[in-house]
Amino acid sequence: MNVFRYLPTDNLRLSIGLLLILGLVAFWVLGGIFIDLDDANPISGAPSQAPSMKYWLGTDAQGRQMLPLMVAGVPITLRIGLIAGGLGVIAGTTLGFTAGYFRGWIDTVIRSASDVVLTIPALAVLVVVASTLSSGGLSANSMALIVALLSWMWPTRTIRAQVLSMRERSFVDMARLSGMGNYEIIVRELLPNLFPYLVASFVAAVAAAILAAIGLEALGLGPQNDPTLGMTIYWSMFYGAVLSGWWWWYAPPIVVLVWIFVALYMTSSGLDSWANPKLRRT
Amino acid sequence: MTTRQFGARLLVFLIVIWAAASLIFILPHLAPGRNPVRERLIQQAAGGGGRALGIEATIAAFERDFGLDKPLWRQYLVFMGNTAKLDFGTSLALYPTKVTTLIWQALPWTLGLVGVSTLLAFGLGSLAGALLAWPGVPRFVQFLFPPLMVMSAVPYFLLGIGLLFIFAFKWSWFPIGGGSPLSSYPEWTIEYIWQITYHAVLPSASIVLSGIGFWALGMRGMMVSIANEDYITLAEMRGLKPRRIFMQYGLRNALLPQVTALGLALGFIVSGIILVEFIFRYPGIGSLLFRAISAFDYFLIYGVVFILIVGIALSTLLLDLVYPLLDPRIRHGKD
Amino acid sequence: MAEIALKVRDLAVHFDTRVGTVRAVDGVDFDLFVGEKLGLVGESGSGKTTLALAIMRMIKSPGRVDKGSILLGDLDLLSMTNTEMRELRSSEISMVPQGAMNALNPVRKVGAQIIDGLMDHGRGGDKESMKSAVQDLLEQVDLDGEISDRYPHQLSGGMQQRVTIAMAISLGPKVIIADEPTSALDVVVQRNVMDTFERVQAATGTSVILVGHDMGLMAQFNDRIAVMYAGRIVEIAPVEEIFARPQHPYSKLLVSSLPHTRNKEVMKGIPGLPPSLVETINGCPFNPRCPYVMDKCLTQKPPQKETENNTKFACHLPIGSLS
Amino acid sequence: MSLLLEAQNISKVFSSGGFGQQQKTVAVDRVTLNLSSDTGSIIALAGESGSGKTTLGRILLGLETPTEGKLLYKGKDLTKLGNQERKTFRREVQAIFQDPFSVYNPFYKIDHIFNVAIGKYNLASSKEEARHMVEEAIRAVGLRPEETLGRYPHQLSGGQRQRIIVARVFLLKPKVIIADEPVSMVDASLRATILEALRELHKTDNMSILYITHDLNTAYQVADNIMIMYRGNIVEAGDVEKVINHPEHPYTKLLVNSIPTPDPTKKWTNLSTLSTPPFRGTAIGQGMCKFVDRCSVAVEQCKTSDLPFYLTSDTRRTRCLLYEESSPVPVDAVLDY
Repeated sequence: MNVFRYLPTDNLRLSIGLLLILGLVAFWVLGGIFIDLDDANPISGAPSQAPSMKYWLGTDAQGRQMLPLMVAGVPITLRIGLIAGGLGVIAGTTLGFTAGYFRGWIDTVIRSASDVVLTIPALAVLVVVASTLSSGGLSANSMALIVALLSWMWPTRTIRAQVLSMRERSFVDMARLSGMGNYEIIVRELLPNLFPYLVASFVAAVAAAILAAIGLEALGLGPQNDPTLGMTIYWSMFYGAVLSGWWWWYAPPIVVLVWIFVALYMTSSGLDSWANPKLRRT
Repeated sequence: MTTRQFGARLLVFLIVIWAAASLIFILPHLAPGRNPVRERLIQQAAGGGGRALGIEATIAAFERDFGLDKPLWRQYLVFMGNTAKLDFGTSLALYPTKVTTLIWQALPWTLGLVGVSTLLAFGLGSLAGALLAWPGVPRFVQFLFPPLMVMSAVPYFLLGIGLLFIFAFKWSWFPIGGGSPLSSYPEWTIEYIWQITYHAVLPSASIVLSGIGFWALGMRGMMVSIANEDYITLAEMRGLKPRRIFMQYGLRNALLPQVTALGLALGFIVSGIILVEFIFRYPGIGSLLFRAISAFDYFLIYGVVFILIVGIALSTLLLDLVYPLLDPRIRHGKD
Repeated sequence: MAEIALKVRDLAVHFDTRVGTVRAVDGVDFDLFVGEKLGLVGESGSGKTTLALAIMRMIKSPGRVDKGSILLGDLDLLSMTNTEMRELRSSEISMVPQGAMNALNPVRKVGAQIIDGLMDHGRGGDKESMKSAVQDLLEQVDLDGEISDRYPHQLSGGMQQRVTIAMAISLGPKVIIADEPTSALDVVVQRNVMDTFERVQAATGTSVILVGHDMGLMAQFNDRIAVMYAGRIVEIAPVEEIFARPQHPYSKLLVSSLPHTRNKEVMKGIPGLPPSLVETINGCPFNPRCPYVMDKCLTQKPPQKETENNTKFACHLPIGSLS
Repeated sequence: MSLLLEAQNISKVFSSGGFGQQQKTVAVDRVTLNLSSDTGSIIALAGESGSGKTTLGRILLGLETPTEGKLLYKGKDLTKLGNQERKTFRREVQAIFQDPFSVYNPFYKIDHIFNVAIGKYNLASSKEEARHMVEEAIRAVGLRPEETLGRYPHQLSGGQRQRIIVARVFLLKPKVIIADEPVSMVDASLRATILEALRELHKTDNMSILYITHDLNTAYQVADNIMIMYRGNIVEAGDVEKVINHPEHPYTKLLVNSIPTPDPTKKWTNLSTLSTPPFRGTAIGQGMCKFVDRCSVAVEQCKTSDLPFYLTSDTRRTRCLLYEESSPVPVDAVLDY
């Protein structure tokens, strides 16, 4: 495939991003092998212990050991992000292509809808949805679906802009003159060029979805029994970990989350700049 | 900006408000076979240890008072009427205080925090971004770029917790939360105002630090592309002073897309601020929303969310009205 | 011998790229006399725009001026400090840009942009004198004084280009370099703008270098024409000589390949590909495409020759062998 | 004479601007012309930028739908063609575009433009035959297959790329080619070679060519007939030598006089000698001569009459009141080429 002959070495940001993601996956896989995930359940260790040889990352007020909790929490948070981000990008790609390629009133509708919804504070709306649909907590999957509701706007905007600029290029007319129909033009002519942008939008959407998810969890609307990173932070705040000085309760989830966000940000902006020179160097 | 354009823009603003109100009205009825208000009343009654016997009657009375027994569309009209008067009913948890009074108490705190920190982040970030991109600027400025990039990826409230731990808990330079000393009584004295700012430092710092990164990156990208524009090359060729080219030719043009980006980012910023207020227990609308959620106080939740959406829609409207003043190409059409 | 306004000696500008050093300008010598209109002609990749930018000291990395000297009167532009050079731009030597449509700052009034130029060269003054200076300048380029309160997007392409001409003459420079000023304009508007440019040049007596590829325009505007190929001036001659008796094969092919409306005939292009500026060329760079190529052309650098009606050209062919 | 492509009273109006202000620009205004297959001629469509020549070209190609009027292909309305008929239309009416950089999809090698066409129109029964056809087409435009095929667009020069587009047309052997400014972005030296290649296609394969350009010099050299377009209307049409050497319409005169002739002995007439147009600054709309605000010989009547064509000689038509005494031809009279 022609697109893969570009080695990411000349793009520093992309390399750093990919390395960080690799680190995350390694943490998830190795953790799964070497750490007993049962220790993530309550009273599997003495409560509120500072990090020590026995409890590498210490334990929380209910006796959950932090390291296993992290190893159990990372996959769930990532899964929510991937599902919500994925759905968001799929919706964004279809809407972006329809608006950008077919223009006319459908473009005006999609464009103004995405701009208007974009300015609405997503968290506020998600709060209403989450709090109404379940007075208890949501399951991880339903959380992903709710977050997906408001993660299509940004991909729609960026992909529409790319399709609009690409569509004006004469090779689209040339394809039409060679007998291609609209859908074939989208798939064979436009899609391969926009592939790096689609991946970049996907990575950005995953980051945005995770941010929205931990936002809801931090407000207590997350899955009550799944040990996601956001919920760990919520419980630590709920039990006043800051005041009591149990920093090891909220420090690990924050560090892992920052790791995730920086990794995804570097990858998506690296992909963007890698996609640009290729297009410009026509 | 002709009156027709203004009218069209105002129409969009009203549509957004109407959509937000309808969304808030429809959502509770979406959940099949569940009436959140009824559940809340049962929960509250049972919580008090009282008998749940007579509860059905009280619920029926409650529903009659609030017209919840009428057909849906009539309820909708009543709801819309109240929302227009900004009357969201009474808070369930802090009965009988009105939702609106709670909101008016919390709103000034949030406006202060949002206003100051967003403008600060936008201003400093845009300037830093511009300096990063301009060829004439000394090299050391470039070292600013990597940290800014990393910070822009970190959400406000995670940064907030970090700051809280280091500056409040460990070194206790700043109070560990709250908007003003518990004992204080709000009055216009230097002492009280100083207290408010002293409490607001950490919350706004967490917003500004992450915000600066976001705005700097946006501005840097803009300035890099503007540096190659024909009008900048001609300005250099005409021997204009570097300072003038940077300010009146470069920065002045890069500001336009930056203001548009501000409009689009408002929703994102407010979402962040809700969480920051929760972490710092800052007495703004965010904490109010958090308390409303944990107490399942639906009317308060709907009121706060509606005010947030209206606030954002209002500020985007203002930004759209300000934008033509910045860009003559929109102010004066092609005549 | 008329007094010389600009003397360029052995100027070379190189670009370091991944594929090697591109010799965009490869040893150029010419003189520009006071009040003269010199045409600089060449196809894309001939280095004519790079030469113009080098004279204005506007070469940016990865480009660098490798060697040579540029004398404006007795000032050697290459040895000027950046601030000295900045002050010279517009006051002693100025440039009319190519792309008229966004050469002006879109968010600033036309009059204000002209005043910026005056102020930054110490020609500022009170509001009234500034305003009248702008009005007078605009009238000189056949524009209504009221334009100064308008924004660039409210002006047509032709009007915007006239504003850049007004800017170029605003401080009375000795030399104006115009880099294809009308290539983005329609032929009718181009005619009007060039007519104004010609009258302004005659009125101010400024020497002008007109860079371009439209031989018709070159014939109508210039006193002398320099033909550039692969970063070198292959021929420089009075405009009648270039069209009547071109000495260098490239000039001859360039003139003969011009479509014209005198009679219909089979049009002849110049065979072969444009020169690669990376490989070192010993001998004449035009040899792969030259119909008169000899062995000497492949190995030896062509010598400079001069005819009696002062055509200078660099070719191994004897003088007059093409006519 | 079987009419291949007929444009009947074609108009195209673009509206721009959001809710607030609707600006309507008439790009093409009631144009009627036919391109027939047997005589096969090269027609130039000349005009300044904004005259609507490119829009008219795109309408004839079926890439843009007209706001009014119909486009007939072999006598049948384009919109009512069956699938098979539409495919033959698509194949028989081809184009050469202006920008050699944007006409190739950067993702594929340049062979892509040949392979897609061969595949879609199944011009070859086997891979070898297809390869042979492509190589033959590349040689026909003076390029060597081994130097061009198998490469990415950014590895070839602008001139090479434009010639490969002509090679594609050679391969498809269409009936009509609409060349929209095919040489305006190519160096002068290569311009002649590409235009000669176009003329070769016309001679050997009898293709009708519509040569859209703003450069009257190349139009004079390449075309047999010419149509001058101004603000959506065709203002003059006829044999190219007569129209350019003895222009009749005031706009054509202005256009021809503005061309800088590459002959230093024939200097431009000094502009100040020309009189300023009497109706300068008049707002231009429908139902009037659109050149009235720039025409130095305009009269009051020009502002009110919706001018017909006047047949000034057997092949010449001009749309100007000066030629009122010639026999009028209705505005949408057919221009037969």
